[in-house]
Amino acid sequence: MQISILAFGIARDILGTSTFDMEIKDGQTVAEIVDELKSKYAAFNKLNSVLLAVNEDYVDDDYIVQQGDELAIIPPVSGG
Amino acid sequence: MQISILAFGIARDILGTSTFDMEIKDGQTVAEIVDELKSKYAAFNKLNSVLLAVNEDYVDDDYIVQQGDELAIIPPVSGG
Amino acid sequence: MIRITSQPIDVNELLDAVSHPGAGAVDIFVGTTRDNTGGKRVVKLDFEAYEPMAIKEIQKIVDRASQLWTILNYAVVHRVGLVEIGQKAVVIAVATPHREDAFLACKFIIDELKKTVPIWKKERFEDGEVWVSAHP
Amino acid sequence: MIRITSQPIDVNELLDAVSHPGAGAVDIFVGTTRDNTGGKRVVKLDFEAYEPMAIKEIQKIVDRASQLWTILNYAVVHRVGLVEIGQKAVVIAVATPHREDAFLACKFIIDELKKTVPIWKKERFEDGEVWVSAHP
Repeated sequence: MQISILAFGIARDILGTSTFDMEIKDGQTVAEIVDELKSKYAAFNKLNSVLLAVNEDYVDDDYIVQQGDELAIIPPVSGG
Repeated sequence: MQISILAFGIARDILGTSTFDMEIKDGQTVAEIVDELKSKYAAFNKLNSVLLAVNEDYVDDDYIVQQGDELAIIPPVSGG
Repeated sequence: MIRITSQPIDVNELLDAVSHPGAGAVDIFVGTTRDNTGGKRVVKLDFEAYEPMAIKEIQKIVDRASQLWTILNYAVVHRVGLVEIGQKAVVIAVATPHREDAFLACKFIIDELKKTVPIWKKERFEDGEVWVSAHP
Repeated sequence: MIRITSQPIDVNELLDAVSHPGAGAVDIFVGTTRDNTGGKRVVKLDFEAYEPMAIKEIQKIVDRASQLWTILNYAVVHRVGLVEIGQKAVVIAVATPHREDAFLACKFIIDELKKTVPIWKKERFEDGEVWVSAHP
Protein backbone atom coordinates (compact mmCIF):
# COMPACT_ATOMS: atom_id res chain seq x y z
CA MET A 1 0.00 0.00 0.00
CA GLN A 2 1.02 3.58 -0.42
CA ILE A 3 1.51 5.81 2.59
CA SER A 4 2.22 9.48 2.87
CA ILE A 5 5.20 10.62 4.92
CA LEU A 6 5.96 14.11 6.21
CA ALA A 7 9.55 15.20 6.69
CA PHE A 8 10.79 17.96 8.99
CA GLY A 9 14.04 19.74 9.78
CA ILE A 10 17.13 17.99 8.51
CA ALA A 11 14.99 15.08 7.24
CA ARG A 12 13.29 17.47 4.86
CA ASP A 13 16.69 18.75 3.72
CA ILE A 14 17.96 15.18 3.16
CA LEU A 15 14.91 14.18 1.16
CA GLY A 16 14.58 17.51 -0.61
CA THR A 17 10.85 17.54 0.08
CA SER A 18 8.51 18.00 3.01
CA THR A 19 6.11 15.27 1.97
CA PHE A 20 6.36 12.17 -0.18
CA ASP A 21 4.59 8.90 -0.81
CA MET A 22 6.18 5.52 -0.13
CA GLU A 23 5.11 2.02 -1.11
CA ILE A 24 5.14 -0.31 1.89
CA LYS A 25 4.21 -3.93 2.44
CA ASP A 26 1.30 -4.98 4.61
CA GLY A 27 2.40 -5.61 8.19
CA GLN A 28 5.46 -3.39 8.03
CA THR A 29 6.53 -1.79 11.29
CA VAL A 30 7.78 1.76 11.72
CA ALA A 31 11.23 0.34 12.59
CA GLU A 32 11.36 -1.44 9.26
CA ILE A 33 10.36 1.70 7.41
CA VAL A 34 13.07 3.67 9.22
CA ASP A 35 15.61 1.01 8.18
CA GLU A 36 14.43 1.29 4.60
CA LEU A 37 14.81 5.06 4.67
CA LYS A 38 18.31 4.70 6.13
CA SER A 39 19.35 2.30 3.39
CA LYS A 40 17.95 4.56 0.66
CA TYR A 41 19.31 7.80 2.13
CA ALA A 42 22.68 7.24 3.81
CA ALA A 43 22.58 10.69 5.45
CA PHE A 44 19.94 9.39 7.89
CA ASN A 45 22.54 7.05 9.40
CA LYS A 46 24.57 10.03 10.54
CA LEU A 47 21.76 11.53 12.63
CA ASN A 48 21.53 11.13 16.40
CA SER A 49 18.13 9.54 15.96
CA VAL A 50 15.40 9.03 13.40
CA LEU A 51 11.88 8.35 14.62
CA LEU A 52 8.64 7.89 12.78
CA ALA A 53 5.61 9.49 14.39
CA VAL A 54 2.20 8.10 13.49
CA ASN A 55 -0.88 10.28 13.49
CA GLU A 56 0.91 13.02 15.42
CA ASP A 57 2.08 10.71 18.16
CA TYR A 58 5.24 8.84 19.09
CA VAL A 59 4.77 5.08 18.69
CA ASP A 60 6.73 1.99 19.62
CA ASP A 61 9.19 0.51 17.12
CA ASP A 62 6.90 -2.46 16.50
CA TYR A 63 3.86 -0.38 15.54
CA ILE A 64 2.42 -1.82 12.32
CA VAL A 65 1.53 0.90 9.84
CA GLN A 66 -2.10 0.96 8.75
CA GLN A 67 -3.66 2.32 5.58
CA GLY A 68 -4.46 6.00 6.13
CA ASP A 69 -1.85 6.58 8.84
CA GLU A 70 -0.06 9.91 8.70
CA LEU A 71 3.63 9.22 9.16
CA ALA A 72 6.21 11.87 9.96
CA ILE A 73 9.98 11.59 10.10
CA ILE A 74 11.17 13.14 13.37
CA PRO A 75 14.89 13.89 13.41
CA PRO A 76 16.46 14.95 16.76
CA VAL A 77 14.32 17.79 18.14
CA SER A 78 15.89 21.09 19.16
CA GLY A 79 13.11 23.42 20.22
CA GLY A 80 13.18 25.76 23.19
CA MET B 1 22.82 61.55 73.69
CA GLN B 2 19.75 61.78 71.55
CA ILE B 3 19.29 59.51 68.58
CA SER B 4 16.65 59.42 65.90
CA ILE B 5 14.83 56.14 65.25
CA LEU B 6 12.68 55.21 62.25
CA ALA B 7 9.82 52.77 62.67
CA PHE B 8 8.26 50.64 59.94
CA GLY B 9 5.33 48.29 59.55
CA ILE B 10 3.84 47.05 62.77
CA ALA B 11 6.53 48.91 64.75
CA ARG B 12 5.18 52.17 63.38
CA ASP B 13 1.67 51.10 64.36
CA ILE B 14 2.80 50.19 67.90
CA LEU B 15 4.61 53.50 68.39
CA GLY B 16 2.03 55.56 66.55
CA THR B 17 4.76 57.38 64.64
CA SER B 18 7.24 56.65 61.87
CA THR B 19 10.09 58.54 63.52
CA PHE B 20 10.97 59.56 67.04
CA ASP B 21 13.92 60.65 69.14
CA MET B 22 15.24 58.61 72.04
CA GLU B 23 17.72 59.50 74.75
CA ILE B 24 20.40 56.83 75.09
CA LYS B 25 23.50 56.45 77.24
CA ASP B 26 27.00 56.45 75.77
CA GLY B 27 28.14 52.91 74.94
CA GLN B 28 24.66 51.46 74.60
CA THR B 29 24.32 48.54 72.21
CA VAL B 30 21.46 47.99 69.80
CA ALA B 31 20.43 44.94 71.86
CA GLU B 32 20.06 47.15 74.94
CA ILE B 33 17.98 49.67 73.02
CA VAL B 34 15.72 46.89 71.74
CA ASP B 35 15.27 45.68 75.34
CA GLU B 36 14.39 49.21 76.40
CA LEU B 37 11.81 49.49 73.62
CA LYS B 38 10.33 46.13 74.63
CA SER B 39 9.99 47.21 78.26
CA LYS B 40 8.38 50.52 77.27
CA TYR B 41 6.07 49.04 74.63
CA ALA B 42 4.87 45.58 75.65
CA ALA B 43 3.50 44.88 72.14
CA PHE B 44 7.07 44.48 70.85
CA ASN B 45 7.43 41.35 72.99
CA LYS B 46 4.72 39.64 70.97
CA LEU B 47 6.51 40.02 67.65
CA ASN B 48 8.50 37.21 66.03
CA SER B 49 11.54 39.44 66.05
CA VAL B 50 12.59 43.04 66.57
CA LEU B 51 15.86 44.20 65.02
CA LEU B 52 17.53 47.58 64.93
CA ALA B 53 19.20 48.47 61.66
CA VAL B 54 21.95 51.08 61.76
CA ASN B 55 22.63 53.33 58.78
CA GLU B 56 20.55 51.15 56.49
CA ASP B 57 22.35 47.96 57.43
CA TYR B 58 21.81 44.99 59.70
CA VAL B 59 24.29 45.05 62.60
CA ASP B 60 25.31 42.63 65.33
CA ASP B 61 23.55 42.78 68.69
CA ASP B 62 26.66 44.23 70.34
CA TYR B 63 26.98 47.17 67.94
CA ILE B 64 27.49 50.33 70.03
CA VAL B 65 25.36 53.19 68.81
CA GLN B 66 27.25 56.32 67.77
CA GLN B 67 26.13 59.92 67.63
CA GLY B 68 24.59 60.56 64.21
CA ASP B 69 23.63 56.94 63.53
CA GLU B 70 20.33 56.43 61.78
CA LEU B 71 18.49 53.68 63.61
CA ALA B 72 15.47 51.86 62.25
CA ILE B 73 13.21 49.34 63.95
CA ILE B 74 12.84 46.32 61.67
CA PRO B 75 9.91 44.08 62.60
CA PRO B 76 9.62 40.70 60.80
CA VAL B 77 9.85 41.40 57.08
CA SER B 78 7.18 40.13 54.68
CA GLY B 79 8.00 41.41 51.24
CA GLY B 80 7.75 39.43 48.05
CA MET C 1 -2.84 28.24 26.39
CA ILE C 2 -0.53 26.42 23.98
CA ARG C 3 0.48 28.19 20.81
CA ILE C 4 2.94 27.90 17.93
CA THR C 5 3.35 31.26 16.25
CA SER C 6 5.40 33.12 13.68
CA GLN C 7 4.74 36.40 15.51
CA PRO C 8 6.82 37.97 18.31
CA ILE C 9 5.70 36.82 21.75
CA ASP C 10 4.24 39.41 24.12
CA VAL C 11 5.05 38.42 27.69
CA ASN C 12 2.59 40.89 29.23
CA GLU C 13 -0.17 39.28 27.20
CA LEU C 14 0.81 35.81 28.46
CA LEU C 15 0.97 37.07 32.02
CA ASP C 16 -2.58 38.39 31.66
CA ALA C 17 -3.62 35.06 30.15
CA VAL C 18 -2.39 33.08 33.16
CA SER C 19 -3.61 35.53 35.80
CA HIS C 20 -5.70 33.87 38.50
CA PRO C 21 -6.99 35.35 41.76
CA GLY C 22 -5.66 32.35 43.70
CA ALA C 23 -2.19 32.63 42.22
CA GLY C 24 0.59 33.85 44.48
CA ALA C 25 3.33 33.19 41.97
CA VAL C 26 3.93 33.12 38.27
CA ASP C 27 7.19 31.86 36.92
CA ILE C 28 7.97 32.80 33.35
CA PHE C 29 10.74 31.17 31.40
CA VAL C 30 11.91 33.01 28.32
CA GLY C 31 14.24 31.21 25.95
CA THR C 32 16.02 33.78 23.81
CA THR C 33 18.20 33.30 20.77
CA ARG C 34 21.88 33.72 21.56
CA ASP C 35 24.52 35.38 19.42
CA ASN C 36 26.89 32.44 19.70
CA THR C 37 27.03 28.69 20.08
CA GLY C 38 30.27 27.18 21.29
CA GLY C 39 32.04 30.42 20.48
CA LYS C 40 30.80 30.57 16.88
CA ARG C 41 28.78 33.64 15.93
CA VAL C 42 25.14 32.94 15.13
CA VAL C 43 23.54 35.53 12.88
CA LYS C 44 20.03 34.17 12.71
CA LEU C 45 17.85 31.27 13.80
CA ASP C 46 15.10 29.47 12.08
CA PHE C 47 12.52 27.30 13.81
CA GLU C 48 10.33 24.71 12.22
CA ALA C 49 7.57 22.72 13.91
CA TYR C 50 5.33 19.78 13.19
CA GLU C 51 2.61 21.96 14.57
CA PRO C 52 -0.31 19.69 15.44
CA MET C 53 1.99 17.11 17.02
CA ALA C 54 4.01 19.81 18.81
CA ILE C 55 0.83 21.14 20.41
CA LYS C 56 -0.21 17.63 21.48
CA GLU C 57 3.22 16.88 22.94
CA ILE C 58 3.29 20.17 24.85
CA GLN C 59 -0.17 19.34 26.19
CA LYS C 60 1.11 15.97 27.44
CA ILE C 61 3.98 17.68 29.23
CA VAL C 62 1.66 20.20 30.87
CA ASP C 63 -0.67 17.38 31.91
CA ARG C 64 2.22 15.55 33.54
CA ALA C 65 3.32 18.74 35.28
CA SER C 66 -0.24 19.27 36.51
CA GLN C 67 -0.14 15.88 38.21
CA LEU C 68 3.07 16.80 40.00
CA TRP C 69 2.31 20.39 41.02
CA THR C 70 -0.67 22.67 41.61
CA ILE C 71 -0.96 24.63 38.37
CA LEU C 72 -3.76 27.18 38.22
CA ASN C 73 -3.00 28.40 34.74
CA TYR C 74 -0.31 28.07 32.12
CA ALA C 75 0.83 29.37 28.77
CA VAL C 76 3.38 27.81 26.44
CA VAL C 77 4.19 29.69 23.26
CA HIS C 78 6.89 28.77 20.75
CA ARG C 79 8.03 30.77 17.75
CA VAL C 80 8.50 29.30 14.29
CA GLY C 81 10.19 30.86 11.28
CA LEU C 82 13.05 33.31 11.35
CA VAL C 83 13.89 34.67 14.79
CA GLU C 84 16.41 37.48 15.19
CA ILE C 85 19.17 37.27 17.81
CA GLY C 86 17.96 38.28 21.27
CA GLN C 87 14.33 37.60 20.49
CA LYS C 88 12.09 35.23 22.41
CA ALA C 89 11.96 31.75 20.87
CA VAL C 90 9.83 30.21 23.62
CA VAL C 91 7.94 31.55 26.60
CA ILE C 92 6.45 29.39 29.35
CA ALA C 93 4.34 30.93 32.10
CA VAL C 94 2.98 28.95 35.03
CA ALA C 95 0.71 30.37 37.72
CA THR C 96 0.57 28.54 41.04
CA PRO C 97 -0.62 29.30 44.57
CA HIS C 98 2.93 29.05 45.95
CA ARG C 99 6.23 29.86 44.30
CA GLU C 100 8.07 26.54 44.66
CA ASP C 101 5.55 24.89 42.33
CA ALA C 102 5.88 27.69 39.78
CA PHE C 103 9.66 27.26 39.49
CA LEU C 104 9.55 23.46 39.43
CA ALA C 105 6.72 23.21 36.92
CA CYS C 106 8.21 25.84 34.62
CA LYS C 107 11.61 24.14 34.64
CA PHE C 108 10.02 20.73 34.05
CA ILE C 109 8.05 22.02 31.07
CA ILE C 110 11.06 23.59 29.31
CA ASP C 111 13.30 20.58 30.07
CA GLU C 112 10.74 18.13 28.64
CA LEU C 113 9.85 20.40 25.73
CA LYS C 114 13.46 20.28 24.61
CA LYS C 115 13.43 16.48 24.72
CA THR C 116 10.20 15.50 23.03
CA VAL C 117 8.39 18.31 21.22
CA PRO C 118 8.83 18.15 17.43
CA ILE C 119 10.37 21.56 16.87
CA TRP C 120 13.67 22.05 15.11
CA LYS C 121 16.17 24.89 15.24
CA LYS C 122 18.51 25.80 12.44
CA GLU C 123 21.40 28.06 13.36
CA ARG C 124 22.71 30.28 10.62
CA PHE C 125 26.33 31.32 10.78
CA GLU C 126 28.16 33.67 8.46
CA ASP C 127 29.59 30.67 6.62
CA GLY C 128 26.74 28.19 6.68
CA GLU C 129 23.98 26.69 8.76
CA VAL C 130 23.30 23.68 10.91
CA TRP C 131 20.29 21.86 12.33
CA VAL C 132 20.95 21.89 16.06
CA SER C 133 21.38 18.48 17.77
CA ALA C 134 20.94 16.57 14.51
CA HIS C 135 24.43 15.07 14.50
CA PRO C 136 26.61 13.58 17.25
CA MET D 1 18.15 47.35 37.88
CA ILE D 2 16.74 47.48 41.41
CA ARG D 3 13.65 49.56 42.02
CA ILE D 4 11.00 50.18 44.67
CA THR D 5 7.93 51.70 43.08
CA SER D 6 4.34 52.66 43.76
CA GLN D 7 3.49 52.17 40.08
CA PRO D 8 2.32 48.96 38.37
CA ILE D 9 5.21 46.84 37.12
CA ASP D 10 5.55 46.32 33.36
CA VAL D 11 7.11 42.91 32.72
CA ASN D 12 7.85 43.64 29.06
CA GLU D 13 9.83 46.68 30.13
CA LEU D 14 11.87 44.58 32.58
CA LEU D 15 12.47 41.94 29.97
CA ASP D 16 13.83 44.63 27.64
CA ALA D 17 15.95 45.95 30.49
CA VAL D 18 17.65 42.58 31.05
CA SER D 19 18.03 41.67 27.38
CA HIS D 20 21.56 40.65 26.45
CA PRO D 21 22.86 39.17 23.19
CA GLY D 22 24.67 36.40 25.10
CA ALA D 23 21.57 35.42 27.08
CA GLY D 24 19.94 32.13 26.20
CA ALA D 25 17.47 32.26 29.06
CA VAL D 26 15.58 34.70 31.18
CA ASP D 27 13.64 33.53 34.16
CA ILE D 28 11.06 35.93 35.49
CA PHE D 29 9.43 35.44 38.85
CA VAL D 30 6.23 37.36 39.44
CA GLY D 31 4.82 37.48 42.94
CA THR D 32 1.15 38.36 42.74
CA THR D 33 -1.27 39.26 45.51
CA ARG D 34 -3.62 36.41 46.32
CA ASP D 35 -7.29 36.64 47.19
CA ASN D 36 -6.92 34.52 50.30
CA THR D 37 -4.53 33.58 53.05
CA GLY D 38 -5.20 30.40 54.96
CA GLY D 39 -8.74 30.41 53.59
CA LYS D 40 -9.52 33.97 54.72
CA ARG D 41 -10.51 36.43 51.98
CA VAL D 42 -8.00 39.21 51.40
CA VAL D 43 -9.50 42.32 49.84
CA LYS D 44 -6.37 44.44 49.51
CA LEU D 45 -2.69 44.53 50.30
CA ASP D 46 -0.46 47.30 51.37
CA PHE D 47 3.32 47.24 51.12
CA GLU D 48 5.72 49.46 52.98
CA ALA D 49 9.49 49.58 52.55
CA TYR D 50 12.50 51.11 54.22
CA GLU D 51 13.51 52.07 50.74
CA PRO D 52 17.22 52.90 50.84
CA MET D 53 17.95 49.87 53.02
CA ALA D 54 15.69 47.64 50.91
CA ILE D 55 17.63 48.59 47.79
CA LYS D 56 20.95 47.91 49.52
CA GLU D 57 19.76 44.52 50.80
CA ILE D 58 18.47 43.50 47.38
CA GLN D 59 21.83 44.52 45.91
CA LYS D 60 23.60 42.28 48.44
CA ILE D 61 21.40 39.34 47.44
CA VAL D 62 22.04 39.91 43.75
CA ASP D 63 25.78 40.16 44.43
CA ARG D 64 25.69 36.83 46.26
CA ALA D 65 23.71 35.28 43.41
CA SER D 66 26.24 36.64 40.92
CA GLN D 67 29.01 34.77 42.73
CA LEU D 68 27.06 31.52 42.49
CA TRP D 69 25.76 31.74 38.92
CA THR D 70 26.55 33.49 35.66
CA ILE D 71 24.16 36.44 35.61
CA LEU D 72 24.35 38.67 32.55
CA ASN D 73 21.63 41.07 33.61
CA TYR D 74 18.96 41.35 36.28
CA ALA D 75 16.00 43.40 37.38
CA VAL D 76 14.31 43.35 40.78
CA VAL D 77 11.29 45.58 41.22
CA HIS D 78 9.01 45.67 44.28
CA ARG D 79 5.76 47.57 44.69
CA VAL D 80 4.92 49.70 47.68
CA GLY D 81 1.59 51.19 48.66
CA LEU D 82 -1.80 49.71 47.93
CA VAL D 83 -1.78 46.75 45.56
CA GLU D 84 -5.02 45.28 44.27
CA ILE D 85 -5.64 41.51 44.28
CA GLY D 86 -4.01 39.77 41.34
CA GLN D 87 -1.50 42.53 40.71
CA LYS D 88 2.25 42.11 40.68
CA ALA D 89 3.87 42.85 44.04
CA VAL D 90 7.36 41.84 43.00
CA VAL D 91 9.04 40.93 39.73
CA ILE D 92 12.51 39.43 39.43
CA ALA D 93 14.11 38.88 36.03
CA VAL D 94 17.45 37.18 35.56
CA ALA D 95 19.19 36.73 32.21
CA THR D 96 21.82 34.01 31.94
CA PRO D 97 23.62 32.16 29.14
CA HIS D 98 21.98 28.84 30.13
CA ARG D 99 18.62 28.16 31.70
CA GLU D 100 19.63 26.26 34.85
CA ASP D 101 21.34 29.38 36.19
CA ALA D 102 18.32 31.54 35.43
CA PHE D 103 15.96 29.34 37.47
CA LEU D 104 18.38 28.89 40.37
CA ALA D 105 19.36 32.55 40.60
CA CYS D 106 15.77 33.76 40.33
CA LYS D 107 14.60 31.37 43.04
CA PHE D 108 17.53 32.32 45.26
CA ILE D 109 16.77 36.03 44.92
CA ILE D 110 13.07 35.73 45.81
CA ASP D 111 13.79 33.31 48.69
CA GLU D 112 16.41 35.63 50.19
CA LEU D 113 14.36 38.76 49.50
CA LYS D 114 11.58 37.34 51.64
CA LYS D 115 14.01 36.72 54.50
CA THR D 116 16.05 39.89 54.73
CA VAL D 117 14.74 42.81 52.70
CA PRO D 118 12.97 45.44 54.85
CA ILE D 119 9.59 45.41 53.15
CA TRP D 120 6.36 44.76 55.00
CA LYS D 121 3.01 43.52 53.79
CA LYS D 122 -0.29 44.35 55.45
CA GLU D 123 -3.20 42.17 54.45
CA ARG D 124 -6.61 43.78 54.62
CA PHE D 125 -9.60 41.55 55.27
CA GLU D 126 -13.23 42.52 55.35
CA ASP D 127 -13.08 42.59 59.16
CA GLY D 128 -9.62 43.98 59.84
CA GLU D 129 -6.00 43.88 58.84
CA VAL D 130 -2.77 42.19 59.81
CA TRP D 131 0.95 42.73 59.24
CA VAL D 132 2.05 39.45 57.69
CA SER D 133 4.60 37.37 59.64
CA ALA D 134 4.70 39.86 62.52
CA HIS D 135 3.32 37.46 65.10
CA PRO D 136 3.95 33.76 65.79
